[in-house]
Amino acid sequence: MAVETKRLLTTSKAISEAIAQEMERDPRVFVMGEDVGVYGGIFGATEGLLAKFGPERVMDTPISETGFIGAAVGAAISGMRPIVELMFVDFFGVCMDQIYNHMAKIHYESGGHVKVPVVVTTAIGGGYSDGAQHSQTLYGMFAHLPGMKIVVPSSPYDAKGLMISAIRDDNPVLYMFHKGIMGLGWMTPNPRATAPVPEEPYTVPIGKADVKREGRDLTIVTVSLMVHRALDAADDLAKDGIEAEVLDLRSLVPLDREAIVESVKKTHRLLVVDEDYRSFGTSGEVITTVIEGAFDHLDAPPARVTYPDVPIPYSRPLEQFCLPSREKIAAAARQLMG
Amino acid sequence: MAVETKRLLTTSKAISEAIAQEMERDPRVFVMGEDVGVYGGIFGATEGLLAKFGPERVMDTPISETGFIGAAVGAAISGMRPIVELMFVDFFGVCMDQIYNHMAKIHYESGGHVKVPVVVTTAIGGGYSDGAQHSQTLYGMFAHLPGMKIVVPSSPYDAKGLMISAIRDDNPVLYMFHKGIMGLGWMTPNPRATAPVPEEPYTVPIGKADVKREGRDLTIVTVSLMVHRALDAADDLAKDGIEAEVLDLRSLVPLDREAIVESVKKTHRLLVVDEDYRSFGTSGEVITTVIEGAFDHLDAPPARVTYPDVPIPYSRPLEQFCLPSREKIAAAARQLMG
Amino acid sequence: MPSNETLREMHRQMLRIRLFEETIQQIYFEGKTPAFDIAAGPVPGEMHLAAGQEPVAAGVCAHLRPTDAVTATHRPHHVALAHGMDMKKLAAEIFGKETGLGHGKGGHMHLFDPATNFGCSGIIAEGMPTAVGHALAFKKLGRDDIAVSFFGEGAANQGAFHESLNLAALWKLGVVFVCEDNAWAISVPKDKATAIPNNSDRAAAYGIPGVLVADNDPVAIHEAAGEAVARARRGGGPSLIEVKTDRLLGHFEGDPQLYRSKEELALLKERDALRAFERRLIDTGVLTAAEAEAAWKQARAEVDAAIEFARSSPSPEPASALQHVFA
Amino acid sequence: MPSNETLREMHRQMLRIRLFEETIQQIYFEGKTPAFDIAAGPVPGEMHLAAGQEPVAAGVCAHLRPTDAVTATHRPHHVALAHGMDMKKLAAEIFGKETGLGHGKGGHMHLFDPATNFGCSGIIAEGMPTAVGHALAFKKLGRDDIAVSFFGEGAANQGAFHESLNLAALWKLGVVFVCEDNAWAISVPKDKATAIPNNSDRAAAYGIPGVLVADNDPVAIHEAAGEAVARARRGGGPSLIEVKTDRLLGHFEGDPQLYRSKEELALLKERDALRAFERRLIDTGVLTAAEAEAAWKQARAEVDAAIEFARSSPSPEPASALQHVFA
Ligand SMILES: Cc1ncc(C[n+]2csc(CCOP(=O)(O)OP(=O)(O)O)c2C)c(N)n1
Ligand SMILES: Cc1ncc(C[n+]2csc(CCOP(=O)(O)OP(=O)(O)O)c2C)c(N)n1
Ligand SMILES: [Mg+2]
Ligand SMILES: [Mg+2]
Repeated sequence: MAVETKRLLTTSKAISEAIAQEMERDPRVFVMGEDVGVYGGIFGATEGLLAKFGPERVMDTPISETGFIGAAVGAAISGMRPIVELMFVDFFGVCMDQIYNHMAKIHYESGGHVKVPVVVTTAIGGGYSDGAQHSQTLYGMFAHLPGMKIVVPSSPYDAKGLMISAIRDDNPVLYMFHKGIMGLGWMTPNPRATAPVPEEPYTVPIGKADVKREGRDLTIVTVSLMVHRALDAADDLAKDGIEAEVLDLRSLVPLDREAIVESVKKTHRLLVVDEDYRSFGTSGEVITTVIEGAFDHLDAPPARVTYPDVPIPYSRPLEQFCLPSREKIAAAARQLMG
Repeated sequence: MAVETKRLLTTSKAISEAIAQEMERDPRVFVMGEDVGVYGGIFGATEGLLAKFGPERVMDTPISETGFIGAAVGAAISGMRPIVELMFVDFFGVCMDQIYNHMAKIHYESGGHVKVPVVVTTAIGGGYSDGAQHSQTLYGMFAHLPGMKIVVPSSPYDAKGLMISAIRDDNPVLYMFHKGIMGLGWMTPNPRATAPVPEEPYTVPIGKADVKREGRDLTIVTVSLMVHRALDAADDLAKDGIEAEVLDLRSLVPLDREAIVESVKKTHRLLVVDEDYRSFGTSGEVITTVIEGAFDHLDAPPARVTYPDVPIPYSRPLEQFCLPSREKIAAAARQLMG
Repeated sequence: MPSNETLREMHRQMLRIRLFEETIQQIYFEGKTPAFDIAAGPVPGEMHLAAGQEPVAAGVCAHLRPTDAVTATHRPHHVALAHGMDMKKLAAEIFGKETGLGHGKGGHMHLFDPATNFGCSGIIAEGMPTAVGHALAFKKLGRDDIAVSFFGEGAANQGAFHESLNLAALWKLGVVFVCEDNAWAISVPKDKATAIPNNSDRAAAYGIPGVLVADNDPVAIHEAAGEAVARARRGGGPSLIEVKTDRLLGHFEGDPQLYRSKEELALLKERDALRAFERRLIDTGVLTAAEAEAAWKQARAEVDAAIEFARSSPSPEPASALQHVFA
Repeated sequence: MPSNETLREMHRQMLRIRLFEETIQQIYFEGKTPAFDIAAGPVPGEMHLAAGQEPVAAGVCAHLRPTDAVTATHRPHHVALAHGMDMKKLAAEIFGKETGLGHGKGGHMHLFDPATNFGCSGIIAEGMPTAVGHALAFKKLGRDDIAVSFFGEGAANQGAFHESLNLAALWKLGVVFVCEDNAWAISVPKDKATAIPNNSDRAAAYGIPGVLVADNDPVAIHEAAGEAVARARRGGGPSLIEVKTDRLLGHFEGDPQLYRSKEELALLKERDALRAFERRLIDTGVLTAAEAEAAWKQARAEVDAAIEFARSSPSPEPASALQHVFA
């Protein structure tokens, strides 16, 4: 048997490879967005695609998000399978009507007769001082609005498999990649952003959470870059004999409530880690899921470490004060253990 | 002592009276929006204002929500106190960037140096077959996004007092009135939409919940039209000897967590009733608030009756199937009582 | 000048639209009298009728095939019918029935019909980008189908108008943008909303043809649309057509229209384009009085059958509200 | 033709902007070498510099008072400084310090200065409606102050552009819209984004004057702006000015600019408007070489003092992140 060389890819390369493979497989797939062509996407998600597929299938757009995301909706209805990039999720407000009143609702309004297979890719997350309009995650807000699947990968492997699933899905999918997981040369280095990724196409199911670390003492539920922080914290906790299970939701819609409940039934304790704003969002929903499904199994009230309810400040000490960190997660876990 | 005649007003008249009184008091206050002039606002919130104050202070606008809500932001920065109407909250997607990246964040980004005293009024809610793009409540989504106060009155009295507070507040306030509480002649009659309202100006504090019915057995936390449904259900429950406390949050931001926790500490049971989409929203946040503040006081896991995670269907039987109702609330309360 | 056959076909379309909507209007008030309750009756919710605007639908859609895409607005029936939507499925959707286009999930502002590639939106101007997308797909798929986007003059001040026209022009897409200028956006008159008198002049901002049809005349509309459709089909890019048309009724049913003068309303009634067109066809010998009468009868029968279908169809199962969120 | 004094003042503004930004550029890379890490160093985050676009800021702002409102974009320094923003507070904000305009909460894309009624936005075109609102307030308050909205040519395809121009024209507000056409929106060239060559032609869609300044020349800009500002001040309504200007650097610092040819970059450097303007002032005797040198020295001193102030200022207390959400 030959020794298998594991091919390492950054998340951004895993994503662009997934798109390239699907574009090869299916001529209906095309890419649109600002700077997705020569530039390869500001966060590299479309790198190399223009060279491979040409400007008809990799289209740079004007700064007209309502126009081109709406165009993706129309093109999807007429038989194409567009992938369309909203450069930063923070810009949603200029085009939310297309995303949410059109892309997400037409299938339902049509009684199931019209399909809208659009993938919207968008960059989320802060931590590098980009200020209040370029640093948010906002996945909790989108997850509140029915009609779109919401995918939030944390690793190169999941990123590729979820992208292929998203493209093949007949529903609108919002694919949210954190800048900090992309493995970009110009962001703070993140060893977890480069990892083995199979070359052949494969899928990771949308709506299935993944245990990224098994543990018996408490369950840490989180997504995206916070999975990395939680894993770091789990390492620290392990030194004190606390074994944290880290559950990576990977998708928020559909939400894998069963996986959350099962894990907490095992560990009896829940900590939610959420880079999104604290209130009226993901952390509350995960906690409520456990209250609804495992109330009698809880040894302590569930807790959350989240971004607070404030806009994102620019200055580094301010932003770092707000962000969940390895230390804050470990401290909250210790407190939860009593 | 003279017998006091209690003056009855509909909620819509209470709102327009509040605006008129503030416009008289403060020349910086003005109103902008689609059909706020001759028409008096599609839901009557600005009725009579044009006749009283003229077209310079009650301005009909083009259909350009980004333009005129953004103009309200600019006008507020330069010293005015605009009230601006987004006709239906469902239209937020065409102007959310102004609401959320600008109106809600500028004060913070400026380090507190710039004030943005804008009141955005908007109609919420369904139940009359207006379909997926004209029937939503969405308050949970807005409450997730820091920087705006969110007001959701349920009664004529609160509506007037909260409107005056909103106008005098130096912060952006999103004032969300449910069509079903306005007392409009063309909506399904609602006896609770007409009630005594003092003529003189008064304020109701933003951020203070209100016990609309006292009870000892369980706490029903809700807002807006669902307060009416909860009160109806509480009447039914009382016949079975179950005394429900109905807590009307009135504002979602700031959220009166203390009032929620205090009530549940007394009743030991929580039911949240929410016309907004079920997941990632208000119901989860209220439940989490109780988990964080009164976990050891709970005699049963908190429960929620909400709109499900589906777009709003047009057909009456479909929509009614989705909406929380008196019956569903009473049934959930009974189940919660064990 | 359109052929006599086309003229008769436009006449037929206009009157079946008119009859359909007049009937819906009557039914709309069933269960809503004496006290008007928008939630009551067989047809609840808002109801936007297009009486007076039939010439636009008939004149433009005469050039279209079922595989051409059409996007419309909150006021969609005239366009939907002229583009060939099944009247029964339309009526059933308006009644919220299981047999409706969307099994009752959409309603009158959210009609989606794969058979005619028709869609509409209750959000002003936001149907326009979808039309751009249809045309983009056609180009990519090598089809010579086109997309037509109908919208009101009120919509022309919304950002989506600007973005859509720029994109379509930039990418030379086969889109015909049709502005139905009925002078009102609910209670706001055009001159209180639009900085210039004619939206067709805005075409220059995108380097595309802009055509003003100053009369609510099906023939003039047909002609302008013919050129625009042909240009779009042969890959010549988008056009903008503006028609000065009439909204004979309130913005929605129940609208007291306090903002409109009696004179205006009387004048509108008098110049009803459908009646005028019929008179003209008879006067010019395109249509005999008997043929006209027969056309009305035929339309009456079609409308009655559609309404009967809608009324007698079952309501959807309440729990089916939870279906069709995802495919 | 501007007075000699004005010419010298424009020169002075241009060079203090240039020096300020060159200095920020150097500092930006502190802590980011050898491995570029956007989060590292005294100035983290994105950094958009305006080298080449100083003529626009200097030419337009020469006509303004501190009580006039100015809204700018993600590339705001040149406009902020030309409109009179305190350089120390600006620098301190860019350093994220407590003494910055927003106590470090805003950063380089979110500068708000009540002293000069200045604001900017990182969201393309979304600063434009704010400018309309400032002008609306001035009209209501009976002030003859005006609002100036700066934006890139990329922004002119965004819906907010259209809505803002229509509103300002409709309400005859005192707004001057200034389009800085630097030919690029990040990596997307203008002709791949805009259906027509000149945005100034879009003024016709709103019935307002549209002026094209075809050269990146402070004098021509000053002249065009003078008329527009005067019209706005006297209640004559808005104007649209388009300037063909140059982006000498990358979109942001760290941009490899692979989308631009070497020839283009070389050409740009050669025709640097600041050097050209200085030469012209010296050649025409408006400025002596010695005066020019003194101006540079003075600017250098100002910039050094501002940077020193920023560097030596304290960072905000971490927990102050929770303040200023609400007034
Ligand atoms: C974005 C948005 N804003 C406001 C509305 C409310 N509204 C519905 S119809 C209408 C007037 C539309 O006028 P116009 O475009 O001229 O079409 P018409 O009704 O005359 O056919 C308005 C303001 C809406 N549906 N969407
Ligand atoms: C709504 C929105 N879309 C996209 C972006 C990302 N973005 C930032 S700057 C820029 C290019 C802007 O080009 P232009 O308006 O010409 O200004 P310039 O950078 O040339 O000064 C883009 C696309 C954004 N900030 N906001
Ligand atoms: Mg109209
Ligand atoms: Mg540019």
